Amino acid sequence: MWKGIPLFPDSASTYSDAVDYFYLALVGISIFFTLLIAALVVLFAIRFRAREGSAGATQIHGSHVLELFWTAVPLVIVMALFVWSTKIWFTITRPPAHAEQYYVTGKQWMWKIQHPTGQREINTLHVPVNVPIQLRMISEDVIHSFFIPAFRVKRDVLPGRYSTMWFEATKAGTYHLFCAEYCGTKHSQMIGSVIVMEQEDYQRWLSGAAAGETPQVQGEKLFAAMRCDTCHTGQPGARGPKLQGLWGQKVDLSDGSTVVFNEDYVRESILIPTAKTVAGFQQLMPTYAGQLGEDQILSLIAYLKSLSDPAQGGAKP
Amino acid sequence: MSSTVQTHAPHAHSPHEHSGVAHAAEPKTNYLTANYGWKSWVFSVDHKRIALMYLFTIAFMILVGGVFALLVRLELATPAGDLLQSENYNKIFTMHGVVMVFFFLIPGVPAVLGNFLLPIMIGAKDLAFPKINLLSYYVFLVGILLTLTAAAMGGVDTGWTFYTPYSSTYANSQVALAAVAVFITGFSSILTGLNFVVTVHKMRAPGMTWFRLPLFVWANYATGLIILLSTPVVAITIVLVALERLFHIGVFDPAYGGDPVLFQHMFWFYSHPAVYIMILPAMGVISELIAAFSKKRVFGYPVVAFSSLAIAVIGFFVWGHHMFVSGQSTYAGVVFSVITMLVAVPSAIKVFNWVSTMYKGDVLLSTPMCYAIAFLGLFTVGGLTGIFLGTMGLDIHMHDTYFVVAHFHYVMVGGMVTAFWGGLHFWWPKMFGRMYPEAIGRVAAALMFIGFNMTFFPQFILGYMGMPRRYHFYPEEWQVLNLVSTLGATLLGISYLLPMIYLPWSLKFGKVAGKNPWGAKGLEWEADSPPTTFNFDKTPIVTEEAYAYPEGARHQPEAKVV
Amino acid sequence: MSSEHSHPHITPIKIYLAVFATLIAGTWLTYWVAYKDFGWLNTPVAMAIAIVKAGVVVLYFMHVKWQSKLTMLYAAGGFVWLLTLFAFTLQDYFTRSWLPVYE
Amino acid sequence: MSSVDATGLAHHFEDLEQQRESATLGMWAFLITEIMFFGGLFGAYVVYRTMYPEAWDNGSRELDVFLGAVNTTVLIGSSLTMALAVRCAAKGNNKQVAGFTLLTMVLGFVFLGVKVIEYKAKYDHHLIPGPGFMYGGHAGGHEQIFFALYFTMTGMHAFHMIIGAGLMIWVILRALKNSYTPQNHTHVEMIGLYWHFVDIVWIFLFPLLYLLGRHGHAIGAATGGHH
Repeated sequence: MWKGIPLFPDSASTYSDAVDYFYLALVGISIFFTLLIAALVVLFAIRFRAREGSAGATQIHGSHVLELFWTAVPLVIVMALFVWSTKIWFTITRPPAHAEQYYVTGKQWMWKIQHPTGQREINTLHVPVNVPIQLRMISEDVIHSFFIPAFRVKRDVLPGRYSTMWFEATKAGTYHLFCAEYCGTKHSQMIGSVIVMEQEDYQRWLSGAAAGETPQVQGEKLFAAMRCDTCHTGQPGARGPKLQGLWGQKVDLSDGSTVVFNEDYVRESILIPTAKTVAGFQQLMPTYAGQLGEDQILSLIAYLKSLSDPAQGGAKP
Repeated sequence: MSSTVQTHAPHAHSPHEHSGVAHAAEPKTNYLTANYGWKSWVFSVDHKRIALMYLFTIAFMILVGGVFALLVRLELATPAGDLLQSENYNKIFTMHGVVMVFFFLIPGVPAVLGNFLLPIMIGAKDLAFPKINLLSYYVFLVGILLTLTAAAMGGVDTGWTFYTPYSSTYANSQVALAAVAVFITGFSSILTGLNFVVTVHKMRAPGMTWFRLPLFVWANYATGLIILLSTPVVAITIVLVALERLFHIGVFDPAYGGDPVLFQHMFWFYSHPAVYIMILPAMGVISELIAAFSKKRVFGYPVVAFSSLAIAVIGFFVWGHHMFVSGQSTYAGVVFSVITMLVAVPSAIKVFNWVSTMYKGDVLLSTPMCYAIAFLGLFTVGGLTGIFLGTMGLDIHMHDTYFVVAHFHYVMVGGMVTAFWGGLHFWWPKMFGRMYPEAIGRVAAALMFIGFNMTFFPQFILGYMGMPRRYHFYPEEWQVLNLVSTLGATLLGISYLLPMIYLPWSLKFGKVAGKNPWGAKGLEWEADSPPTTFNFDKTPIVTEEAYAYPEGARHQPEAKVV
Repeated sequence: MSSEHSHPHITPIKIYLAVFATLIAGTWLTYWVAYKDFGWLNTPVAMAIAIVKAGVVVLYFMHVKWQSKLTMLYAAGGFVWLLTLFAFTLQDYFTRSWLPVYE
Repeated sequence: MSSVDATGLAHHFEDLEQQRESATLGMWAFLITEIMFFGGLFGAYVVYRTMYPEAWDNGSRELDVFLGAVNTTVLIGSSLTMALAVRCAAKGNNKQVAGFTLLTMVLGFVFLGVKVIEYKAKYDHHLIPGPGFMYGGHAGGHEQIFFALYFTMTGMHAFHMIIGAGLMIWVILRALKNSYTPQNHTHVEMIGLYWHFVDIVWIFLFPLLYLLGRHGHAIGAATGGHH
């Protein structure tokens, strides 16, 4: 009868088995304690049931030893579980170096995805197997959540702030992609598929899909089109700070504090330039709020990043 | 307690006074017959009458919330959205959550059973502030009317959590009105909590020391503290959402730098402790039931009492476990996770102590005890699955799936609602002076247990497979489990309707109950059934600890009949 | 249950005037120091003055100095609990750049 | 029901002392909820101030610090008159209760009047959050959050004052009927506690909103960043 009725999800990422082992261990512990409680309750309810000729209740006020015992045992168990699961958390949330960078924009009610090689997709994500992939995600409106059950991973996609997640698929196949944070009317239709392909299939798919420009190239063009380069010339004495070699560095601000030059700082500076001014510069930059969409800002970020990546011809930090 | 031990249930028409001297049968007025007319009810400041007004209001809201639940389950019987449109489905699950959380789970045990029993259990004539008690009822009523108005004017579709910026900027429904309704209902809750806390501090009868208090009183006291400290925070949060919607005076809109995660912090600062507002009084009920039907003092009484306070205090510092994947810092996640693990311990302690109370008792499986035993099973599962969700590594996968839905229904419905029914049956003869029909009571309890597990157990499996909550459509391969759940929900609905029929029936046709039909310990069983307006003829003087059952205490033969 | 005070406390008028003078002095002191540059200390100084002012109001105007221990506990409890709300919320905001999920 | 005897003892209390202590404890329990209510706003304030310190400094320099200080003085004065009203009630001096309470009310309305002047100035400077908000010639900066909090915090505070003033009318009426005795004047005490609490909120609001961010600027400079 149960044939064909799934009871357990696919396990298809490098860390999904670790999550499953932990889950099954917890299931085991839960079954043990539930059966223990149930058995004792049933036993006592029968053995000590009120009936003719029973001896009546024996008044026992308590037992310090027992109280200590059933305080200590759960405490030890939950602390062990805490340590175990927190280790899994760090595995899942710390991307390996040089993971491939994909960009995801969520909006009511679709996922827009851009590959590092420039291909764009909606509600479908093609990825190669055995390659670590990092998603940088932002929402254009409300909070969404990017959830791939088969990989045991999800992360909220926030408006106004970048979030990120990573995975490495281990098995080719097609898997569910859900929005897990309630986002309005068609929340349950903000779904799609993650298609994991063998390397060669993925390359074939890439060449078949309309490649378009890579995010860096798009960003570079935008940089020129929005006239960013008139101030950020990269030359000494320019009106705007030099952006080459800046990625991931600490930047001194005019009020004496510092900020890390990262995605969130770049996005804030484009949209609300008055928020933080780099030390030694005047606040002259106009806001680009309303002129640039989240996709375009992501492209600019990709471009600015490449300016600090020697491998892509950028300056060394 | 102040009286000699009663070794047999007194006959209904010859109530034994404290001295044990029988008086001649004379019709004595009680709080129900003290005066008549609708004015004597709607302006009543008697805690017992207010409790009954709460009971009928809440019963109505259970039906409203139940209809919404039924619609949700019916829709989910098939993977396609064939019964409702998505926007209506979203409004229905929102209304189900809002109605059940704010108008049943939170006020259910405290405002009905607590209001009725707390003053009697400590030997007081009333709560410390009877007029405020009445005010809290009317504030509650206004909250209900506004919520129903919001529903009638098009409904709300934000989910009961009102997450920004969806609620503050994007939702196209009656969010502001619903927010005002929730805000007002919060005040009702605050007034009740305040009343309980002051009453327990200041109104205890002579001799009623803290360690002679019934555990139900301890639990309600702890609940009162949580209400005082947490509810105002959600009130101001809701005000901020409403201001943002109505006047654009907002602090959560990301368009100018607002942080939606801050809303989540402020919301869960209340709403996680609110879970304990719902479950702690229920745990208090269970302590009373198990003691009474095992004829024993609750095993480890001080430990159980303090575990209520421990849950209340620790429960404040775990709210971030709702936000592991929401963009909160990893450091904060680790802190919240470890404290979440800690709060599991006092809950476990309580369960072990309850089970031990049955050991060598005189266990009578009457209807309330059946509910209590069902509670032990369901709450154990609910509590254990809470550990799954409190661990960070696993919660990444489980967050916002049906696993969460199943977990909190096991705790809330399997826990709080089960205890509510158990307590209502247990104290029904005290409240109305009539016994409910025992046989059908047990059938309803058993049906509830089966229906409940059938409804919610499949949802654990669905959740681990990744079915997100609040989904109108879902992949076809999950239909069978959803169908089982819907069938179970039907059984569960029937099991809840049964007492709603036979309990009112018993008001007229039930066997007349004496002062103490269960032969139970506790001041409430020394008051008349139903009690007089001021509960006791003279203020009782307490000389014993709670649950002072004698060695060899046994249930009376007539209690065992049926 | 009964506390040590069976009669309402009547505070000497001198105390009230002294409290009033303290509060006025505190107000203009905090106004004055706000324009001095103490670096990061400006906020702590302003808060310290405000806490002293609030404390004086609670103790004397609100009579907590003469109330039962229970009332003192409740009065203090509210403020302490508020600090826990701040602490546990801010631990998120202050640590978002720690253990970054970025590389 | 809820019968009250000649000394003011309600039916469900044993004696006046129990009644008084219950009222005091209940009022403090209520004030705890008020602390947490405003606390949520203060929490939001702290979070955003750490996120956007510059916007916060800019915002605070838009407020009229002189009016703020004057208002603080007025409110402290009203706290004194309220304390004196309670003191007179404890002595059973009903006339003075009415007088001091009236004075408290008047000072309260002075405060609210000054607040209206301040709000009007913000309106003229386009500092009301919403579509028309402009700071330094720009729309949509983080200063908007500062002003949203400014209006919510001071608005909630003013709302509490209005409620307090309403309650005072009732106290005055009862005092004129000679209702208060040394044994039974709980109403005045409770409203006193409430009013002092409102005062405490302002004691924190004043430096947090008006003062922080002024260091390094000339004393009394009313506007900093506004162009």
